[in-house]
This record gives sequence, C-alpha cells and structure tokens, in this order.
Amino acid sequence: MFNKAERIREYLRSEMLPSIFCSGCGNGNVLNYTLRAIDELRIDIDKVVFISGIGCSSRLPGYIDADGLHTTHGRAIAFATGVKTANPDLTVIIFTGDGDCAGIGGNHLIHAARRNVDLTVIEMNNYNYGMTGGQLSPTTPVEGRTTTSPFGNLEEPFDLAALVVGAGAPFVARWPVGYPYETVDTIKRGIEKKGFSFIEILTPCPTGYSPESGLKGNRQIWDWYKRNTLLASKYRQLSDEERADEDRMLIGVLQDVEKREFTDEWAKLVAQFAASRE
Amino acid sequence: MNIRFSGFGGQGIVLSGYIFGVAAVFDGKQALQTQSYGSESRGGGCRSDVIISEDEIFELAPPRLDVLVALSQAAYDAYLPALREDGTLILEDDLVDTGNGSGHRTFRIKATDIAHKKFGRKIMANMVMLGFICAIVEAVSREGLERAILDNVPKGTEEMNQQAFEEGYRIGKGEPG
Amino acid sequence: MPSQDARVQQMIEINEELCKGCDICIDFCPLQVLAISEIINRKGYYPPKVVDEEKCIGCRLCELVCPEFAITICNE
Amino acid sequence: MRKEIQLAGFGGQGIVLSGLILGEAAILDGMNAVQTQSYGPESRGGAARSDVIISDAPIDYPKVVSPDILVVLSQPAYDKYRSEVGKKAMLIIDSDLVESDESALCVPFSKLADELGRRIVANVIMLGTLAKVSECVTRDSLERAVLRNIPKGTEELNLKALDAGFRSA
Amino acid sequence: MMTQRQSRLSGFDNRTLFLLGDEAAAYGALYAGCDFFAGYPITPASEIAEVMSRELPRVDGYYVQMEDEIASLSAVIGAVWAGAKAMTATSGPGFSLMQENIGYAIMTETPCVIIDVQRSGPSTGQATKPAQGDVLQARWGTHGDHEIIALAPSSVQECFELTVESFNLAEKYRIPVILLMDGEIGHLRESITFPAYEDVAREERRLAEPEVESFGGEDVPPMSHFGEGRFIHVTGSTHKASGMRDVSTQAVHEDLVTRLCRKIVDACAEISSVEEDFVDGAKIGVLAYGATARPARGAVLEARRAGCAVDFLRLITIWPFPEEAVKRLADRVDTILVPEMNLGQIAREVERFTAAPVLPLSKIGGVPHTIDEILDAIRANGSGSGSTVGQRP
Amino acid sequence: MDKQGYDAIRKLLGESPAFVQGDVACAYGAVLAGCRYFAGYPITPATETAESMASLMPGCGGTYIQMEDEIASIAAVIGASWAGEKAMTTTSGPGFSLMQENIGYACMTETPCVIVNVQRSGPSTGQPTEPAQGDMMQARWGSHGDYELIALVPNSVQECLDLVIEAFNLSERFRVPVIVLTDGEVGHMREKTVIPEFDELKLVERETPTVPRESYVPFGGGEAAVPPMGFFGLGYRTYVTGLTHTEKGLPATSSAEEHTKLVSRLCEKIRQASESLVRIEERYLDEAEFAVVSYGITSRVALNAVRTLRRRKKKIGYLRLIGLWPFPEERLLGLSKQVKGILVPEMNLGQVYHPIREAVAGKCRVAHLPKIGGEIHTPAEIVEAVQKLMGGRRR
Amino acid sequence: MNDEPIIPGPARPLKPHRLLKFLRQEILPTAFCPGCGCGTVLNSFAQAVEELSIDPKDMVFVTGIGCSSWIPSPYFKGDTLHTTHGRPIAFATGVKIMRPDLKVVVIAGDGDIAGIGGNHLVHAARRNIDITVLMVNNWNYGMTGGQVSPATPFGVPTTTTPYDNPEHPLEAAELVAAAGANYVSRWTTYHVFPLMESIQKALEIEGFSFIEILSQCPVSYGKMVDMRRASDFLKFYRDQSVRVHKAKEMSAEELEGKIVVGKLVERQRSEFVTSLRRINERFREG
Repeated sequence: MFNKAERIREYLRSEMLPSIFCSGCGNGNVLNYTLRAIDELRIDIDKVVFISGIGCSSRLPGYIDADGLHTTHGRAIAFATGVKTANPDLTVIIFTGDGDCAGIGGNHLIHAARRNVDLTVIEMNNYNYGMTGGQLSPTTPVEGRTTTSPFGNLEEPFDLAALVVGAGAPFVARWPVGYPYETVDTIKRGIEKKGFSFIEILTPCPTGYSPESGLKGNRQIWDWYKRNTLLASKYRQLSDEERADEDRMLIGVLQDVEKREFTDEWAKLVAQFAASRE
Repeated sequence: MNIRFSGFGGQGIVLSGYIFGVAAVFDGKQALQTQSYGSESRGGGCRSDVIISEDEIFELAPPRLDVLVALSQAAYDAYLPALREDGTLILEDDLVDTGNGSGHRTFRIKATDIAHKKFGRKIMANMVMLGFICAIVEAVSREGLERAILDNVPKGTEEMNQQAFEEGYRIGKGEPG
Repeated sequence: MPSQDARVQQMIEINEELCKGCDICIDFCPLQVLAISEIINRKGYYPPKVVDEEKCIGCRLCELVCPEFAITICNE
Repeated sequence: MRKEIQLAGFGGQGIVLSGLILGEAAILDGMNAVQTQSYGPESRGGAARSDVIISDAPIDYPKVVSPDILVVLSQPAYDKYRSEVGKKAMLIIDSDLVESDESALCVPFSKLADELGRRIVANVIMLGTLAKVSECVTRDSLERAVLRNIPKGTEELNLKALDAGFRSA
Repeated sequence: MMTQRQSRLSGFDNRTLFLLGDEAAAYGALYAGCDFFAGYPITPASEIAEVMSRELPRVDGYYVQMEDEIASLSAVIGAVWAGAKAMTATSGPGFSLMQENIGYAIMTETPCVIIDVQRSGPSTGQATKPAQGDVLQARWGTHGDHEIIALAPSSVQECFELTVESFNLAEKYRIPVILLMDGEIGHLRESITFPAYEDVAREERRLAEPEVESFGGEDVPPMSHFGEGRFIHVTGSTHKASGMRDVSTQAVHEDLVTRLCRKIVDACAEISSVEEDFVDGAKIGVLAYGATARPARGAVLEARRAGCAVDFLRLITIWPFPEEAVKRLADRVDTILVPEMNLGQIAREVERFTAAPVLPLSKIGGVPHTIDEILDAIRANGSGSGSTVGQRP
Repeated sequence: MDKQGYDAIRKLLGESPAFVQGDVACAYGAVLAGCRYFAGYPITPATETAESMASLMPGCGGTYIQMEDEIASIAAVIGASWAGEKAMTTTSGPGFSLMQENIGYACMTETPCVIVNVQRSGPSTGQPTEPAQGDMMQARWGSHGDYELIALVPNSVQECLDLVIEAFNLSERFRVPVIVLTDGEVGHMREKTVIPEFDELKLVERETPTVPRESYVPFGGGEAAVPPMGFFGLGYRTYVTGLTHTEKGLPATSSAEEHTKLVSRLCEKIRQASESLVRIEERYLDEAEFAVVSYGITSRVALNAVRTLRRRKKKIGYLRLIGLWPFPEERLLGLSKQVKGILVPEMNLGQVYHPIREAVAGKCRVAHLPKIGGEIHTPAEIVEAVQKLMGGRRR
Repeated sequence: MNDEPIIPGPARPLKPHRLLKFLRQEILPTAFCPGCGCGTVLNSFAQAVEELSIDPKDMVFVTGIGCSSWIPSPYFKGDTLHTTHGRPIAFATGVKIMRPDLKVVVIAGDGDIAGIGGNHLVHAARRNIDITVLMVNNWNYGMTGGQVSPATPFGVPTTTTPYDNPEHPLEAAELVAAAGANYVSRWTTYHVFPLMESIQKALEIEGFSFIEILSQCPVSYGKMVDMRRASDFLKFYRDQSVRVHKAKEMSAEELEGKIVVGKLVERQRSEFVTSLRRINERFREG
C-alpha cells in the first residue's frame, strides 16, 4: 500500500509547482516514484542530496525540499562523486537525462560505473534534447527525425544500460515510465545497493521527439513502451534462436552483483592510518 | 506599430509574431520581431514583440505597445502597464479576467475553445486569434498575413489553418457564423 | 498492492491548477472513475473530473502515475 | 657566501635526487638553498640537469649565473653543458663515462659503486666527493640528508658510498 | 556548370526574407563556402545547427552533432586539415568548454569560425536571455599568449555579412575567428536581403607549393592538407616551421608565439572595422557594439535631433581592439559613454587609450538597453561635466 | 584545527624547515589550512601536488581522488565543498582551460575552493615542461559572463605554502574560488620551507548558518554580503544551482531584477573588499623615480635587478603584486603619481601590463618586458630595460 | 620532443631495415624509455601497413597527449594531427568525414583514450565511424611519471595511489564492444603476430575498429610494481592471458587477474560516414 499523496507532497517545494514539464512528460512521474521510494525506505531527507546537470529532467531537484545541487551540463555525476566521497554519510541521488548523462557527460558516467562510488543515478531517457527544442541525442533511434537530423538519424543509439554494465556498474536496471510499482521498487533497491546503481527510465517527450510519435494519448504511448520492451526475466527463458531474433529493449533489473565500493575502501585506508597513529 | 503577443509557451505566441513580421515584409515594410521565454517548452511565460515601421528600426524592444494580445492571466497582468492608453487590447476570453476592465479598447475571443470544439485541435487557437486580430488591427494587410500563414504551416494543414483564420476574422468583423 | 475490499469512503481530490491535461490518470484508472472535464484551467488545460466515485476502490494508481502531484486520494 | 653547483647526466642517474640531497644538507647547515632542474619529456635516457644554489643570504635570483662547480656524469651532458659554463668552474667528472681533455677532478664513481655492489649509489659517492672538495655542506648534514632520502634497508650501503666519496676526493 | 552549392543558394539571390539572426549567420556560412559543421545543442545557438543540418547536405557539405562542445571544435579542426571550411556555434557554457581547443587552433593556425551567441552568465545563468558577457573571455579565455579575431554584428543582415567576413579573415590570417553574436541579435527576426551568390567575396585558402613549410617562413604561411603525400605534422606543442615538435628550445617557442601574435597585431588596421559617425562640437561620444549599438544609435540620433552634438562609434571588430578609432574618438570628446550588456568589459579596454572619463552604462539581466536609458545618460553627461553614469568598478 | 590535530599533521609533514618543491609546499599549505579533499588529474608541472596529496590525505582523514579529467576534478571539488570539506585541485594551462566552465559555476554558486594553476608555456600544449606566466588574464576572464574572483601569485616555495593557506582563508571568508597562480619554475624548484607552528597558523573556518531552517537565506543578505553556507547534510535543504537564482536559491531565469541583484552582489562582495584584499610587497620606493612592477618568479629577478641599480645610485623602486585579482588599481594609480615610469617584466607577451595601463590611466609611462619560451628573465635584461625606460622621453 | 637526439646513434649508417621507410628516420632513435612497448606497437603497425601494401600517403594519423601518441607523432611518416589531451578521436571524426578515402588511424594511450577522452571513444564507437583506434594500455600515466590511470588494476600502487588503487579498472575493449563498434580485439606486446594480423583486420574493416594493446611501461609503472624489465611484463602477459573462446567457459573467479585476449567483436553495422554521404547523394541526384 502506498503512502498518502499528502505525505509525498511534503517532500516538495510547493512554491516551485506547477513544474516546468510539458503535459504528458514522464519526468514528473519519475519524481513521484523516487519520492515514494525514499519515503518507504524511511531515509532522513536531511541526509539526502539530489544532484543534477542541465536539461528538463535535471530540474527535478528543484522541486524537492532537500539539499540539491544543480550543476553544469553533463557533470552531475562528477559533482556527485565529490559530495559522496567527501561525506559518505549522505545518500546521493542523481537525476539526469540521456543527453546530459550519456551525451556530454558520457565519460563521467563510464568512469563512475568503473570506480564504483555509492551513487544512485536515475536517468530519464526521452531520446532527444528536449529543453533546447528536440535535437538528436545519443539515444535517438536510427532514422529518427529530430531538428538536427532532418533527414533521419544516421547514427546508432546507445543501449545505455548495456554500456554501463560494460563499464562495470554493479547495479543496472531499466523501466519504461508505465511500470510504477516496479520502478518504485527498483529505485529502493538502487538506493540500498552499496555501489554505483544506474536506473534508466524511458520517458515520453511529447514536445520534442518521441519514438512513438503519431500515437495519441498517454495510454497508447505507455502501451507502446510496453510493447517495444521485453522483461529481462522473460528474455532469459528464450532459446538462442529466439534471442537472436529479439530486438526489443530489455527491461527490469539487468545487473546486480557485488563489488568493492570506493568509499568503503577509502574508509579502510583511513582507519589503517588512524590505527597506526595510536 | 508595436504589437505584443503574450501567453504561455505552446500557444503559438512566437509563431504568431513571426507571421505578423513576415506579413509586414511582404507588405514592403520594415519589421523586427523578438521573443522572450523561460526554460519551459510548454506552459512557461512567453511573449513575442513585433515592431512594424516604414523606417529603420533602432529599438530592440518596444517601449510602449499599440496592441497587446494576451492569452493568459499572467501575461495580461504583466504587460498591461506597457500598453498605451489609446492602445488596443485583445484577450483570450476563457483565460483572462480583467476585473473591472482596463479602460482600453478591448476585444475578446474564446480562441482555445473554438479551436478545440470546432477544429478538434487546440493548436489552431493561434490561427483563430490571428484572423481575429487581422479583422481589428490595421497593421498588416490580410493578403500578406494569409500568404505568411500558408508559407509557414506544415504541409497538409493549410486548409484547416485557413479555415481557422477565416473563423477568427469573421468573428472579428462581427459577421454571423 | 491495493486491497479489493477497501470499503472505506474514498475522496478523490484533484488540484485543477496543477494539472496539465495529460490524461494519464484517466487512461489508467482500472475502473474508469475519471474523465476529461469541460472546464479550462488557468493554464489552458482541461483537467480530469470524477465521474463515478462510487466505483473507486482506492487503488491509488492515479495518484502514483500523476506527474504533477495533482491527485490525492483521501481515506476517511 | 653564494655557491652555485650544477649536476648533469642522464635521466635515471639520480641527478635530481642528488641536487635535492645537497640542498637539504645545506638547509640542515642553516643555510638557504634553491634547487631547480631541467629535463626533456623522456623519463629515461634524456639529458638531465640539477642546479643547486647555496647561500647564507636570501636567494632572490634563483638561477645559476656562473657555476662554481660542474659535476658531469655523462658524455652527452658534458658536450651539451660544458660550453655553457665558464672556465672558472671546478669540473668533476665520472672518469669512466666522460672524456675530457681539460683539467678536472676525475673519479670513477660508477666503477666505485659497482665495487660496492650497486651501481645506483654512484650519485651518493659523487656527493661525498663534491662535499669534500667544495666544502659547501658539512659531512654531518650530508649524512643526515642522505639518510632521509633513501629506501629503508639501504642505510649502511649509502653511508659506505658516502665515505667512499669523501675518500676519493 | 553550376555547382550544387551555387544552384541551391542562388535560389535565395536578392531575396528579402524575415529571418532570425542565427539563421542569417548560418546562411552567411553557406555563402562563404562552409562545408562542415560540428556542434552541440545549446540555447540560444541551436538554430544555427538546425539550419546547417538541413542545408549542408543540399550543398554537398557535412553536418555532425558531436557528444559535447569540446568534440565539436575538435571535429571542426580535423575537418579543416582534411580540406574543409568549417564552423561551430555555441553559447557561454559551450564556449568555456571550447577554450582549450581554441588555443589549439591558434597554435596550429587552423582557419575556422566559432560563433558564440552570448547569453546571460556566469554559469548557466539565464539560458534564454541575451548578454555581452563573453567579450573579454573571447580575448583571454584560453591559456598562454595569443591573439584572436572577434567580430560583433548589430543586425540580422550583419549576422550574414560578418559570418562571411569571419570565414574570409580566418582564411586570410589562418586563425580561428569568433563571431560574438548575442542572444538578442541571434533571436530577433528582421528582414534580410541576400546578395547574389556570385557577388559574395570569398577568400580562398592559400595552399603551399611542394617543399614549402606550413608553419613558418612568412607571417601567415600557406597551408597544406592531409592526403597529399606531404606527411605534414600538425601539433599544439611548440613546433618549428616544418611542424616538428621542439618543446625545449626557447628561441623556437619565442619565434613561433611571437609570430602568431604579430600576424594579427600588425594587421590590426587592416582587420579593424568600425562605424564612425562624428559631428562637430561633440563633447560626448557613445561607443557601442552588437545589439546594444542599436538603441545607442537610436539615442544618438534622438539627441542630435534635440540639439545635442554626440559622436557615435560602433565597434564591428572587437579583437584586435580598434585602438586607432577609439583614440580618434577620445581625442574629440571629453566623455565616452559605453553602454554594454555586461558589467563594463569593453569600457576597461577603452580606458587604456584615453585619459578622458570612460563611463560604463552597464545593464545585465537579459533586457537590452532602451533608447531612453541611453538618451538619459547622454543628457546627464552631455555637458562634459563628467558626472557619473555608472561608477567605474 | 586543534593542537592535537595540528601535531598529527606535523608528524605527516616531517621536519621543518623542509627542502621541498613548490608543488609539494602547496600540498603542505593545503593540509595545514584544513583541506581534506583533493581531486585532480595528472599534468606536468602540477602533478607533484597531486602525488603529495595522495600520500597525505588518508593520514589526516581526508580524501584523495583522481578523476577522469580536469572538468570532473573541479566538479568533484565543488561537490566536496558542498559536502562540507575544504577542497582543492591543481592543474596547468590545458587543464585550467577545461575547468573554466566550472570555475564560473563555483563563482555563481559561491562555492569556496582553491585551484592551483602551475603555469607552463602555452598556448595549447606548447612547452609542457617549461614555466610561463601566460594564464594571468585567463584567470580573470576565462569563464563566460560577469564574475569576480581572487587570485594570488607566490614567488617562492615558502610562499606557495603560505599563500595556499591564505587562499583557503579568503575562499572561506568570501565564498569564492581562489586561484593560486604559480608557475613551472616555482612549482618545481626546491627551497627552504618553514612549516608554521600551531600558534602561527591563522585559519578562517567556514561560517554556517545559526538560524532555523525556515529563516535561513542561503544566497542573500544585501548588496555585498557573504551569506553563511548551509552545506549539505546540515538539514538546511539548500538548493544550489548555476542558474540565476533568488535569495532562497530557487531558479529565477526570467527575472532581470533577480539576475542583476545576484550577479551584482557576487561581484560587489569582492570589489568592495578589494582594498582589504591588496597583497603587495614594496621595496626601495622612497624617492623612486621609476619602478619595476612584477610578480611571481619574475619578481625575484626584478628584486635582484633593482638592488643592482640601487647600488649604482639609480632611484629605482620595486613593487610586487602578491594579490593579482582583484587588481590593486588604487595602489598602482598612487604609484603612477609618484614615478615617471613603470617597467613590467613578465613571462608572457604582456598581460598584467594591460590592467596596469588601465589603472595608471596615462599618468606615467608603462613599458613592458615580455619574455617567453620557458626561460626566466636575467637580472641584466631587467637592468637594461629599466635604463632604457629612464633614458626614454615621456610620450 | 627534441628533434636532435641527445643520445647519439651509432656512428655507422643505420641498417636498411625494410620498415624504416615508414619512419621519420632523421629523428631516430625514439624517445621511448628502454624496453617500452610503444616501439613494439610501432613495429607491428608498420608490419601491418607493409603487409596490406597501404601507401602511407593514404593514411592520416591523429594522436593525443602521452607517450604512445608519439608512435606516429612524430615517428611514423604520415600526415599527422597531434591534438589536445583526450580528443584525438573527436578530431579524427572531422578528418574522416571530409576525407573518407583516407585511412584515419588514432594511436594513443589508456589515459588519453579511455581516461580524459572516454566519452569520445564510446560515442565514436556508437556512431560507428570508420576510424581505427589503437589504444596502447600501459596501465598508468607514463609521461607524467606513473599516476593511476583508468586502466590500472585494482589494488596496485602508483604515485597517486601510494596505498594501492581503490578503484576498478576499465575494461576498455568490453566497453567499446558494448558501445557498438564493428571490430574490437585485445592483444599484448607479447602476442606480436596475432597483434599484427589484428591491426591488418582493423585497418581493413569498415566501421569503428578498436584494438586494446597491453604494453609494458617498465620505468613508470614497473618501478611501482617491481617489474623493471620489459621481459617481466612479457612473461606476465604470456602467463596471464586467456583466449576469448576459452574465457567464455571460465567462471568469474577463474578469470580474476587474467587478461582476455583475442577478437571480442566483429560485425557489420552500417558505417556513419557512408550513411552521411548517402544523404548528399540524394541531393546531388536532385
């Protein structure tokens, strides 16, 4: 049973509402899901820092009545690394978009995944640069028409979850916006995971570019995402031939392994010095 | 002639100003159009100014407005002081409440509702509005404006835009439907 | 998951001024409690209205899927 | 009193470390010292030079103007730097590695180091010789400075090397 | 036989259109012969990229959107050495990211054009609002000693013309040229009349004869392109005329960097372009550039109509700084008023060339000056009494 | 820092006086100033500071992290500062260019932090191992938009240590990034360096809010105010953004008034304090008719040259800029009224020469003596230039 | 780099080595430290060019900052763009788009390509632009004296991780495979023959090709792990490497500390510049 919406609203800066998001945008949902996850985990909100870069989804920390660091374009994860490694007692959650996180910020993404600092990245993939008016992003599908790919996108998009797994992250998951219960649950797991967790949420951008463009109404759009994705648990049951034919994006928890974490390792080192002094 | 279109992002404010400017250029006049908007693609405050003149234009923003088109309460409240006393006020009837009135020559139209109900597309509201303004304000020629609209709407929607413009124009002229 | 026998009186509160007319709540309500209203809010959107509150079982899906924090279910 | 000393050789011969130790010894003597170095982008094999200025007054201009002593541990360094240095400078060379037809204090530092079992202490031997002939630092301070800058477990070897240097002077 | 570019662009010949400054600049680039654009979305410069992505394939050019602004300028420089005329466009935050590679382009003498559509900073500031806050950054933003060329357009027509000019200067002096637009000019629409494609003067790249070195010999050496079997070596490290690295010989560095600066400083008179409008008896002069020059010009005309003699100087070239024109103005008037959409950046430069009081009329926050504001300042100081408009910071 | 903490650090640093490189002295200064966070990326000639910090940080309970690039390094430093630590990064020209965007961010968000730029010969990759003073103007103007910051220029290894402490103090006092502009010469040179004793160490600690959360105004307090910093985890729920923001910290990107108020305050808090920020060393200025104005490593050569000229009974004065930004305009204007001419020797093609000419506003001659290519001036060059200046007719 | 070597070569003329024609001979010997693997990579690369009979005129080299960037800049005699740190792949993108007829080769180190330049690496792989990247991985920043790099193994001391590296290394080849490249392999300087064949393959294949070459740094890295001789490294590479097909059958524990060598990916995704040019063709035809 979910908590009352009033309780969730107490996490918000009421003076900032309504949000800047367009009608039908999924970013508000992600905010809603994240706050519910935090509420259910009973984390002290005073010890949570929300960090973001530049873009629509990066505006989320502004709506939460908590410590927030709205940084420069692409650099949210690097700033967050500073916050977390300087004060590991804080829970650090990053809100970012596909352009911010995987475009200009791609290097910080892969290095944070490799380094394994205990951060939770919630990346909202809307397949384009929405805030600047719908340009090509590194996740825009092949042939997608955006304002800077007027003849169709020629580039292959990133499968971001696969990329982050490749870079070594211990916890990686993906959900389309239409899986509220599962997403809340996954965000809880991501926050609780000691290590770098990456959660990609596929969100529609009705104003900029959407792969499902042409569909009317959010019911249809959300259904489109369900039709075009496949649960990882189901994929695992497929035969090799079936897998070869499968080109839908996998969703669910895609990676969950244990790995030594940076701030833990550092604390051990500091403790060694402290012990040797005594 | 200084005209300001104002309202929310997504109401076609910038496009309206642009079309007016293009129409002025078609009419052989000088025109300068600027816009101002927040970070939001939709729903944030938005305005578009058009200065139309026979001579070279030095101003970047009109100091006083001859015409204020307000499509939201916030826009009306913010920009009313810039409207000349003898200026013309054009309002979206459903979204702006003027209280006891401002004392200006005022025209109202339910452009959003007409667009939604008559054309099934809220987005047509700005074409209805352009027709309405065209009927009231003599800034640019109707021919120039229609040409500018046809040049700047997506292929295949010309007819609907034309009809929406016509509808607004008819209402502006007080003609029966 | 929501319990089926939640017989307590539900009250669906819609903050119309926060709504942006995305209609997700209407589309996803399993029991069609909500529908598009005729009123335009100050932002020019048509917010949802409650058409059949009797049917509401308080599953809170509308509350959860609303991106604008515009819907609250109050149990009394 | 201002003494200017230049040490030159290959990268990898401990040239920079020698300058460091020399400067540190001077500090321990209560003097002022500045040590600078120049080297190419190669980590190994390029020419390296380390300059040390020792003075009882504050050192404003930190560069060597006219060295009192030039120590050269490689032929390329000799060819490169000898011409830059005035003739008044005392010249100390590793006699096995540098050919020179001018008057110089010639000590086979690397051979002496080999005799001690580790080629790497050649620079410490050189320091001993340098300190003895130039009297720019005291033996006591030099010993302390050497001990502060060498790996644990090599103290005895390095002190032996330093002694060999003093004796070779 | 018409080239593809000719046939596409001559469709615009002598037409009057109602365009954004951004769009006009993009067309200027196409007229100048630009055949490569790499960029990254940023307000208020994205429209330039959007036009380029639509138009470049039609004129047999190439558009690529890179992963960030650092990569964008990298790709531009790479394309130039492969034979392209190339450009990128950005705004403050992206311009800050490009600084390292701007220095690289200067050091390697790579002709290219960088448009900075200035917005209100520092940092993310007001992303959709205009400003002129990057003027000194354009001069000093990259590390090490260097000179740069920067131009500032004041109208949509000029966005077109100065983009062409930027390409020409870039080729002539083998240097990156920065077009300092601002969000006001970039995002305003007004009418622009396209010249006939044939009438546009285009500076073509001077290529080196075989055996001629590409990084020395004359102040602006001829270039070589990749793929011609010359085995050229292009490096941002200090290099000799052959292009080969030498990072430890003082004279090599001094010769190189001094030449890189000299080729611009010595050509200052030739590069400098200003609009001077002096009247007899003026006690006060207004010096402005970019969008601000519009209301400034309006105010000057207004003041003169009211009987107050005012001189007007508009900087079209910002860097190298048009010293001579500023000195000419300084010699004539008692007071120089400098309206700027920043906290007094060019006012500082003006101070170096005059003992007369320099009064910055600063305005930030994304709203351009009005004619009345500048007129008031002229009135307050027109007597030459030296009362202050804005305090010198 | 208490005595016990100080003693523990002294144990890490070893004996005093030390004989260390300028880069290492920067690390010593940072540790003594209370810096407990370092993020960096290797670059010649600044790497030694990073290496020292890597050795020192765990021993004093701090954190060292090597990031994937300089952009990330300064980002992590800003993040750490908001997590409550005094933080620093070091770099050289190319890295400094990459950091420019986030330096502007630190100014906009009023984040205290210290950036050491060990200048090398540019532009671009230039001569990586050779010293220069080519980033003086970049330090002031390198990021976009209007901002002010503080920059200090040490001329000895001792001063590297002292000024890094000073940099942390000013950074905390004014909530602004402070840049320490050393160069490859000072950075790589070893000198006698005295480590200050506990009672000599004057540290400025970060002011945090004392009011309840509801009444805390994180970015306000009047025209030149430096608000206390409610950093993360204190429960103030501060929202920090590089966007134009209100006193409460919330975005206000369309308001000209909020932007003007904010950016003016950010500049005014430094400009109004600029007199108190003046750090100048003056010598031989009595009855001086000409003066050499210099800074950094060049000033040591200049002092040598001035001494030589004074021995020859020439009335030459010496003025050294220790604090470079904000620029000590009043003091230079004062000097220009006293002397007939000023010589500015610099290891660049004439950078600080520009603000000196602005400040002097034509009151006396200003000549510059540029030198690039990685070699510092010789005393003879400066002596010769001064003599030329003295012989030259006034324009 | 000083063009006149401080260490003079032998007084007699250089032997007419068959690969010398590919090098800028006037500046030999190289500035690499004794035993450095960069020379081996240069050798293998020149061999591959010889085998394929590519005219160096048809190649452009783009490099970054670091020791291995010196392999073509200045030693391999071809058009060379020596760029800023971390950016060679981005520069190369511009070159390739304008001159698709030229083979564009990027050679740089782990710090350059996967550290500061990691973003350009993954994006170029995703875009699948026809560039050949040789990443010479020596597990540290060698030129600046041995700092930790993103490829440094966990738990190893470097000058900036004096108490052992607390970070995990990037598996660059696996990452590039995940990012979408057409050809990815990993070899070491011990595996010179397969390496040379792999370079040939990488040069031939259309699309983004990437070879991670583990290469010894006996001076900067070796001093910290007490592997001071090149042969220490080569033996290590020989003993610790496992072929890709064998690795597939091994557990994570068994693979701990092993070096997986061989071809990771070879596929035929569409190439970027070809697609880009196709659009222009459309307009050319009208």
